[in-house]
Amino acid sequence: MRLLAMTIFIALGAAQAASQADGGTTAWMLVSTALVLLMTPALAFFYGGLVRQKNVLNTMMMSFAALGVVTLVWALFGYSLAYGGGSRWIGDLSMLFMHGIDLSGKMPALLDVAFQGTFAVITAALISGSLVGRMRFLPWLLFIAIWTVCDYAVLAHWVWGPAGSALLKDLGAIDFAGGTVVHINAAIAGVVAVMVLGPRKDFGRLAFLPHNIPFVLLGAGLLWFGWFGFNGGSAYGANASAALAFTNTFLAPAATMTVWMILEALRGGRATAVGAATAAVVGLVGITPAAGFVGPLGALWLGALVAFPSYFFISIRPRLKLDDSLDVFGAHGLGGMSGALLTGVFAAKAWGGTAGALEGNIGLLWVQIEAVLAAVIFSALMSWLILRLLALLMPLRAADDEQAVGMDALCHGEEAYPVAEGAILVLDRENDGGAR
Amino acid sequence: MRLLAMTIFIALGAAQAASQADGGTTAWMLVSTALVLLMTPALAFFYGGLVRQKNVLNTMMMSFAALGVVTLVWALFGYSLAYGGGSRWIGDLSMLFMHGIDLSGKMPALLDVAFQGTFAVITAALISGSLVGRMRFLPWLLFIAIWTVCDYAVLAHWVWGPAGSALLKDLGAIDFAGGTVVHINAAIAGVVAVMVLGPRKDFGRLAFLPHNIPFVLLGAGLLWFGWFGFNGGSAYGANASAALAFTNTFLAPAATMTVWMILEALRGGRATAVGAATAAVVGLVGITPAAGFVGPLGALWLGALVAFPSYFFISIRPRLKLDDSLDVFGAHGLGGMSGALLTGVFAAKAWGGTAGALEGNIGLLWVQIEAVLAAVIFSALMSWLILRLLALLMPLRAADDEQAVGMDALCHGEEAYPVAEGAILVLDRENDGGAR
Amino acid sequence: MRLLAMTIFIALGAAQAASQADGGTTAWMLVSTALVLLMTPALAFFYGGLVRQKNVLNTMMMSFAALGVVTLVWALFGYSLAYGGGSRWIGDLSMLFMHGIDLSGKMPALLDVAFQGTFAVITAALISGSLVGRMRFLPWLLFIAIWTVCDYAVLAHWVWGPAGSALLKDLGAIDFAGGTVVHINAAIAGVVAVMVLGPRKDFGRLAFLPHNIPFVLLGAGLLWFGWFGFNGGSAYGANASAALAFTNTFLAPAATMTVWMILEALRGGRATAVGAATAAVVGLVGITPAAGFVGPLGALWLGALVAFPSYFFISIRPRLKLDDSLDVFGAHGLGGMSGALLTGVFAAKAWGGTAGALEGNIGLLWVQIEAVLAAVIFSALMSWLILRLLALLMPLRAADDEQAVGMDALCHGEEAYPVAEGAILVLDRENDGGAR
Amino acid sequence: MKMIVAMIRPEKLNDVLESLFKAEVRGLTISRVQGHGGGTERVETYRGTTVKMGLYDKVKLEIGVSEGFVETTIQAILAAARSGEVGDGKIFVLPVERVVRIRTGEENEAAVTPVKKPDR
Amino acid sequence: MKMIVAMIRPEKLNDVLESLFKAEVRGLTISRVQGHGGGTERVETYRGTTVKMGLYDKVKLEIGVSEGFVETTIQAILAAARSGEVGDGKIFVLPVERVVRIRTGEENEAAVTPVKKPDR
Amino acid sequence: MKMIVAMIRPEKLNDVLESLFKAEVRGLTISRVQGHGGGTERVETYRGTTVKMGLYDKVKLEIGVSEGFVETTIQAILAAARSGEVGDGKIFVLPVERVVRIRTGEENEAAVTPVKKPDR
Ligand SMILES: Nc1ncnc2c1ncn2[C@@H]1O[C@H](COP(=O)(O)OP(=O)(O)O)[C@@H](O)[C@H]1O
Ligand SMILES: Nc1ncnc2c1ncn2[C@@H]1O[C@H](COP(=O)(O)OP(=O)(O)O)[C@@H](O)[C@H]1O
Ligand SMILES: Nc1ncnc2c1ncn2[C@@H]1O[C@H](COP(=O)(O)OP(=O)(O)O)[C@@H](O)[C@H]1O
Repeated sequence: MRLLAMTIFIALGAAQAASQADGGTTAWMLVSTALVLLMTPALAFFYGGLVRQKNVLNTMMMSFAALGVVTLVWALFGYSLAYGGGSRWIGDLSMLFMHGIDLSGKMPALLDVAFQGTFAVITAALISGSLVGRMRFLPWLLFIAIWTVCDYAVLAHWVWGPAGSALLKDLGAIDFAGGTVVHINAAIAGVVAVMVLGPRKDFGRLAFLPHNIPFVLLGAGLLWFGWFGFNGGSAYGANASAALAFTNTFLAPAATMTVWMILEALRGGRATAVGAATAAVVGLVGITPAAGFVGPLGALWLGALVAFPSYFFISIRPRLKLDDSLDVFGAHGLGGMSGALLTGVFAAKAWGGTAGALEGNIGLLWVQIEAVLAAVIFSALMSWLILRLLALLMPLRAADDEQAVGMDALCHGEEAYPVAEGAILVLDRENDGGAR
Repeated sequence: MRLLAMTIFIALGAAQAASQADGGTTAWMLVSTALVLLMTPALAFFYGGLVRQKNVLNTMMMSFAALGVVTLVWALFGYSLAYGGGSRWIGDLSMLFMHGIDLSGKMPALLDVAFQGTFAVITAALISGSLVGRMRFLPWLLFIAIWTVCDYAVLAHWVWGPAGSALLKDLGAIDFAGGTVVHINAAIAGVVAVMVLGPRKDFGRLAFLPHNIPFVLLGAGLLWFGWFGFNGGSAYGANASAALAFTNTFLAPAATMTVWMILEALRGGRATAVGAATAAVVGLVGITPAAGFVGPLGALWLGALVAFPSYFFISIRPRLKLDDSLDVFGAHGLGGMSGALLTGVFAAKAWGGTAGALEGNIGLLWVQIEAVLAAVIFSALMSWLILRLLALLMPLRAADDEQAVGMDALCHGEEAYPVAEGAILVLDRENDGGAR
Repeated sequence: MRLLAMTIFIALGAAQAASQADGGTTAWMLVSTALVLLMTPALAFFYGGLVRQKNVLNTMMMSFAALGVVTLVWALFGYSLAYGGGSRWIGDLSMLFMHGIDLSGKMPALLDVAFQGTFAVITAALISGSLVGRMRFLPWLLFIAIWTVCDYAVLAHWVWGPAGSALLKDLGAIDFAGGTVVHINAAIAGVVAVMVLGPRKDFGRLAFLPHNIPFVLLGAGLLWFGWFGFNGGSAYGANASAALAFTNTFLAPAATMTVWMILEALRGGRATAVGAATAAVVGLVGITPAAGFVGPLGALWLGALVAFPSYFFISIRPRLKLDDSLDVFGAHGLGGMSGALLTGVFAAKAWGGTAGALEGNIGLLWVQIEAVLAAVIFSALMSWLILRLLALLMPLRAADDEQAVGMDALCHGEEAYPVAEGAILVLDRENDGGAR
Repeated sequence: MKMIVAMIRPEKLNDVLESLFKAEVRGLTISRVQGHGGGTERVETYRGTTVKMGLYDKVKLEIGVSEGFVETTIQAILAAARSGEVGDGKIFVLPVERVVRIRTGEENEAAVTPVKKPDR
Repeated sequence: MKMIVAMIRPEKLNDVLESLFKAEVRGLTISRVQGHGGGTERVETYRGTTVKMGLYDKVKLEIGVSEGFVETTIQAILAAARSGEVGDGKIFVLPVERVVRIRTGEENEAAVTPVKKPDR
Repeated sequence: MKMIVAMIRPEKLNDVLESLFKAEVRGLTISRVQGHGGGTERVETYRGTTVKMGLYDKVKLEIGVSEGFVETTIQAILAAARSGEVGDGKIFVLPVERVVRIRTGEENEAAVTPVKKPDR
């Protein structure tokens, strides 16, 4: 009822400001928002192809459901906490329930709720890659809802909050499109969650192979496509900065993919499709913080260099105790960190960035390291806290025999590729009463 | 020959008007058109994943072929009938064969043929969901060709025709992006067609399960992406109205999906992937008529509320006699109707709409009800008429033993996932002479 | 090191020119570039669905890896050779390593490197359709890298180079979006490569069937979507020309698809899904050179007519000796040629083109024929040369028993749809030492 | 002990399963197979490639039963799987020398008597 | 009556089918299986996960024949399925006690004689 | 000669394979099947359509062995495939009259003795 009242109130109060919107800016930001939204289904396929057949729907739903749950908490609570003035540590509640956000401005203000909302959604979805095959669905939904408000919104405020009240921005750290907020943040949350939940049953004993590699390539292709909105849209206009960010988003992953294929060929003898898809994502992650701050050759170098840490880590990861199932840390964590640091190296004044280490400003590199550390520490603590609290309320992890049956049947009562033969139609709806 | 003559004539007559185009508007409308076009292949996957393996190609082709056939009749006949002045009941023939349509205007006029054409295509494709697994392909193609001209163009004229000669628009009914014309219209046509054709063989006796749920999620993801063009583009500009419609298209389905998952969890115990995908579509359908007329909180409420009728209807539908195979009525019909009515409730003057019931204008709600009823009655009668006439010319329905073999082999002479082993290459082309 | 030095140099030298960017133009060109990029993963699915299961990853990787390798050589070398002033025959080295390209201009100059880069990538990827199932991966990568520089960049210069120093443009030949440079060029390279490599093992003896036709439809749908950027973006602005090119890209394939389905129905009795997908691509290829030069009815006629040569050639191709495996010649070669010639017929002054044959200017038709011939001859010779040279260095073709195992296992050490059961996890990384 | 192997139409599987359950035959294994009988072929065309598909999808049942159940089982299958059209399939009865239930190590008759605990 | 079970290479299936048709052997059922013989393994790598694939795709034929056809059938398979490389597969001949044609209820010899009406 | 047919849990396949290899049993064929035993069913819902899934994924092993290997093989399977829960599966031993190695035409005992060259 209070919400309903609010609807009416806000509806009446909103100022019509159609005339101020700038066509080019608005057109590009509309497109960018749509592109970033598409990244979440894309990720569902990237991740879904990498898991075993019995877990594919659950894996996809961990992303897909974020479009529902995270969007809601973001629009109602997160946006205000991230972008409201508040303090250096956190925004305020002035825009709770989107209060006071209208359509004024060169880019209509309300659109920013959507644009930034798609970032919040994909960030939550990214975490799932660490946890597939064992985390129950209800605690997952609760986790990402709480995490979006308590972790993501806070870190977003530190990096992108209003100048003067944004912890890391005010420090001088630069992050064009969210390497810290999105990728490092999600990866650390993933690793922490793996520690809390433990590895999948049979991890290290059986081989867990992808069930559909074309889906992985589909996901990677759509992610790349969507990432043009992620990085290009972060220029907040159809301008030179967007063009630079866009072109770098085209060049850097190309370099990463080429280097990755060479590494694979030199070591294993064969360039793999899963490897190429992974490399594209790593390159995209790497260029994210740098996109509008480095020149195109800088982007190529950055892309080539970020391949190394991720490649070697992912190669040895299955031999570690850590069951970060789909290598969120290797791809997004290390990719995000190397990207953030290399942004400090390659950032070029003439291309719109602060001067970086290569232009003699070693200081920027230090600031970038500080920002990365701050994000890592905050994300680790906050994610751990949320999960431990949730664990008090309900079991987070599916039991071993439930994992054996598969998360699709367990959590969703479905199979990905059902075969109707042998299935008996039940017309009187019964309660299935099964475990979930 | 006459057409050829016309080509030359029109070509010569066209005025070059490049200079008038507004960059932002044109850019966004180009993008929107592309996005709406993508919805048809997206729908092919949404529907194709939901059917059994032996019918997947036929299901996809029912959408895909609409891109050919409906586009043609729309450009040649439909556009003029819908957007020509004419009377309140139907447009005129002044733009037959795109006669006189040039590139003048802030948005080049010709582009509107394409933009509106993608709507006509997806509407026809939507109907197929009711009919998969039993309707022959040739009558399907004829049906959608005739229906686009005789039903869709007429209803489009009523709702979007030139002010002063558009039946429902002049009544005061509002429909931002086509809830009535597209969704209610297609759903009613689907239901009527089911009545004419009858249920599939074995309906109510065997379980018909989806064969590929990841395809359903892919389709839903791409539909959502494309819907930003559907709703956002209906603002006909990169302006505040587009930003509002876009943001609402992001928010409403999120609410629907969340509510749907809760309903499923409360009743069956598990939130399903097919359910989440369906919910997203229902939310998108629901917000369609309201997108540019309600505020963001209104959109959330609307999204949450449209979940209910569709959810409960779809839950019981398999127990009805009506074999609306992929729930076009449940998703698009009920979603469209609740959306249209809730538009009458939540429409807010300050956000660009007429005042709705919540702002004290109960009248709008009545007008919306009238518009829905008009659409339902017209669509039912016209769809029934076309199908009965077609049935005089040819059998509409595949025989039971043909259905058992599957529509892919029957109508297209193909299987979706062929296994070449055991297939014997025939180099001398023979006539297969099989039934079709 | 030299490159690194250059990075810094160029970074410092770049002029900031943000203020000149035109919003509408830039927004549309950003979108167009993203759309064309998406065409390469789309092609991977179009092609990947058409091959047998044991070759799907290799087929997809032939496209996907082009996003890495071709992007690099294009940005570093190709762009300068294509768009630098130079002579009529080839550009110069003034923009090597993107030297001197900044963000100035209504459309920021650097963005053109990306926009044109996506064309170079898809062109290389197109060739792979002729070669799937037998070409080794390393020579493929080397081939497309060299070919992009020595063939593609040269032909691009002839057609799109700076006026006054572009061989075919100066001749008066018109090619709106690259029928000659992209489609004819790729198809001829494919045919030549088939001659050099020979047919697949068992060609003409066993039936090679597609393994996943929904993937073919997905690829076709995404290709169509992306093609709006390909053709619409070639107007280099969000203007009337873009709207015309866009609308024609919507209309022509619709006509092609309808004609194709009728041809199939008349001959074989059934309209196939693979046929409809192929038809859409043929129509898109056909309209490519004409998109911004013909009126909408001209586009419909052109679309309808290009169906014929491609349809009949593809129908008989399996009976020829030529194992152009996925009909690159039939679809892109013949489609491109008929499109180029029909551009000479339907081009209309009033719609922005030169007057064509229908407007009395038979001369244009001759020029178009000359341009096609020039492209065919150059592409054939250059492609042949590169392949013969590569063949001196390494075997291009997989041995018969390697083909029997499949290219996925051979070249990538992966299967597309792995089944983990029966797979033994190896924790101590061993060198596999297998052939590749 | 006998092993009854039956190839049937996929669309009849549910009926056959029901019929078997009614006949108290519980343990069985099914697999998706393709069969060729005496009939005509289906023609498919993929671009210019025309192929004859001589194989039809069938389902194979394997049912290990003790002697006394052989006739019951065959009758149950016959009753439910027959459509009367060519392609209905065949039933083969093979001798079995020994049966072992993996869970318990029980042999022969004991091994094919079902228990009432949940299967997973 | 005998059941001839043969595991062969998938790429030889068409040749074997042709060879069997020439030998007038009509009824048969095939299934996709995976086999392990005496040989080496293929190594695959998915990200850091390296696996040995010890199993190769094979096709299994099941052919119920009357006594007189056993030798013909075996020879037809041998002639068409042999490549000479390890992995060609095996043929097993199992006794069958009874055969029933579901469509007609005919038993044994009568049940394996093909008819000429279309199979579906 | 005997044909040992075993239905086991898919997740036990690797263990069983290992166990068989240790027991020097080399040649075998596996296929993915679905089985029904004596237990309860899983319920799934697709939109309003609720279905009972009575069938569980299993793997079928077919192993042709000479008489002397029968016991070893059975024991190897039992040791590795048992979980103790309902659904562990069954082993059937069928008589085989003749075995032919396709590659060489060798028969019976000789046909099931593995060679050391690479399988493909
Ligand atoms: N001799 C046989 N051996 C193995 N399987 C057979 C045999 N004959 C028939 N089948 C199986 O039974 C199915 C139907 O057989 P078919 O001969 O077409 O029908 P009908 O028994 O009605 O004449 C075939 O598709 C095949 O799977
Ligand atoms: N003893 C056996 N039992 C069941 N199947 C077998 C047996 N031996 C071989 N096979 C099947 O035959 C295939 C080829 O056998 P293999 O021993 O590799 O070849 P070869 O007979 O040429 O030595 C195997 O992949 C397997 O499917
Ligand atoms: N009589 C039988 N004939 C064929 N297969 C059987 C038979 N009984 C069991 N199976 C197979 O074994 C599997 C497990 O059997 P089940 O009876 O559930 O377990 P348990 O032997 O532990 O009681 C089944 O899923 C089925 O594949």
